[in-house]
Amino acid sequence: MEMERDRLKSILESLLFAAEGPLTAHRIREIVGGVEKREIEALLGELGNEYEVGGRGFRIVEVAGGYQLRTPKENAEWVKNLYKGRPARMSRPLLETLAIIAYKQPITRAEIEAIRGVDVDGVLATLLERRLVRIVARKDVPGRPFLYGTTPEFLELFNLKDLSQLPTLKEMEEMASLPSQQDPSSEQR
Amino acid sequence: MEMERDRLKSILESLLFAAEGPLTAHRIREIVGGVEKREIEALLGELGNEYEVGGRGFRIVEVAGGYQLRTPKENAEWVKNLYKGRPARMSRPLLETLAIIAYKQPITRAEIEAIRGVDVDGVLATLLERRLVRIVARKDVPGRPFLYGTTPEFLELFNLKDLSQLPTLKEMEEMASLPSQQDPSSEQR
Amino acid sequence: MSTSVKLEIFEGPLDLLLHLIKKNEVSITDIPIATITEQYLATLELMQTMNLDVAGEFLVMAATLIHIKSRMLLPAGEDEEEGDEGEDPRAELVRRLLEYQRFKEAAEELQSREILGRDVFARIPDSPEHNPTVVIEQPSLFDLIAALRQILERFPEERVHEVVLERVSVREKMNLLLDSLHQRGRAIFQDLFETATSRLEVVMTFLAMLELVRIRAIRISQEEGMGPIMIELAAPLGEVQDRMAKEGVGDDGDGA
Repeated sequence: MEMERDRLKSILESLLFAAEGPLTAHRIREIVGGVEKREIEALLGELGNEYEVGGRGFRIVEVAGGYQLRTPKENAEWVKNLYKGRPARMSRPLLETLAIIAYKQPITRAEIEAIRGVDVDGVLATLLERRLVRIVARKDVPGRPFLYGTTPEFLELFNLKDLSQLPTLKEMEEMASLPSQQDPSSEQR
Repeated sequence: MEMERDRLKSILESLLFAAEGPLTAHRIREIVGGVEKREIEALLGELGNEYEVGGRGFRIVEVAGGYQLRTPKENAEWVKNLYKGRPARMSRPLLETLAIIAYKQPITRAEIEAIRGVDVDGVLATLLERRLVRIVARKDVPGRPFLYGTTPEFLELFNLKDLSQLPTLKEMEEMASLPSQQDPSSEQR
Repeated sequence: MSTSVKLEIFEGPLDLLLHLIKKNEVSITDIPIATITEQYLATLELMQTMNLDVAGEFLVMAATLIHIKSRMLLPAGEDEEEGDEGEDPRAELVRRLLEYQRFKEAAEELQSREILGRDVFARIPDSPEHNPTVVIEQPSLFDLIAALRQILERFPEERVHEVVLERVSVREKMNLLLDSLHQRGRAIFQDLFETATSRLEVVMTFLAMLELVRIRAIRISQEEGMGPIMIELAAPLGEVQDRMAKEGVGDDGDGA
């Protein structure tokens, strides 16, 4: 199938844009079909040139044996700012620890570790730093370890009015026992 | 600092390209500094127009309260091939449930089920897992059931700027003309 | 449960009714109830002969249709129900059908939009501080629940070689919990874990509790405000034990 050059360029742009990593000319050829590798390389060269001459916000770079869209160096200063002050991100260990503290507060670090089966030093520090948990008291046992509990910021993050709004065990069971494969109608078709 | 329009456009392109989700004009303004929101919106409009007229491989869409680069629909056929093996299928139960939640939020599971006439356990779990709906609160009735609402991801998925962009529901105009004739004999064939 | 099995094309009784109404080219607001009921029942029968499990909601609707039909046959005025003399017996059904239809149409509208990942694609950027662990932006309550589930999922590793022991123990725990609740009346969730001496035991107690909730032997509730999670028997102990025996849970299988 013969395709117009401009049409092909548009498709190449879309592919480079949406790809998760560098795309080889070979892979592009597989996708568009019926176009010579040499032609693809020529078009990518043209595109890259247009970006550069036009002072656009992307460049085509050859990397790891493939082609990739990237932002030009002269815009780096601004692009960097994108990653500043992003909303709080939560890793799984963080969430799990938070869940344990939320449901079992007040709780000591040793008790959290007994449940999680791994040490939670770093995670706990992060949670404290983000003000999602706090030290609420000391436990009256030898060593008098700290007891941890959640903060108002925790409620805010999860959009809870108060702790009583946490799902009850029953609701938890209802929701957690709903793997999507149990519903034959939801995924197929 | 006064910046050249073309330079600014290049930076806008880079920002949209590198962003992890839709960018609000407000956020862009924070990043570039010293530029009016109105100006940013105008430039984004120009850029979007250039892409469209030039038949480029991206479009600027207004979605979930911000701006985002996306590939145009006419290139979908090719771009799809980049992601072999993970189609984002939306089944009818999923879509119906989502529609009900979108229009009637906040809404409880029982209320959704009353409308659909079938239980929505599995479907709701899938929607929660896909982060298309979320628990927004509890309803102040006995049992304090969860109230569900849509997420920004929902808006992104369906290319909606905000909830007000949902197509208006067909009015229940027929309700006005409910059958009132008490002539059961019209029933007998 | 098999109630989620649906006749492929019909999402539920309302969907089936809309289909029949369309097929017969009649108006939703003036359903020829006899005809539609007949066809509805015929469809259910077909489903059954095809060995499809007819979900409960289909049967409930069948009963509703038959009820409406019988009311339509009554001469006007003899219908005593609810005292709503002037109301068409079909009115409530019509209201439900219209409402369902609206959302069916809305779903189709959604379906026809430019869907991300189907019609249009955005970039999946590799952020500078690329993090290999699963990262969730703006976690929701559901994430919290999922996290807790993951904790529970990790525990079973211990039971690989202790399957029998564990089963016995959970049963044992269920009975212990019931006894304890019988004595105390109500208990605070955390207190029920007080006597646990190992991680395994905590999990067992937790599993036992979930199982008891599942068979509706116990009830879990929360007070207003910052109140603790409270646990209590859902019925008198004897009744609960009968139910457990019937369900085949809680006993050791040898009648002991």
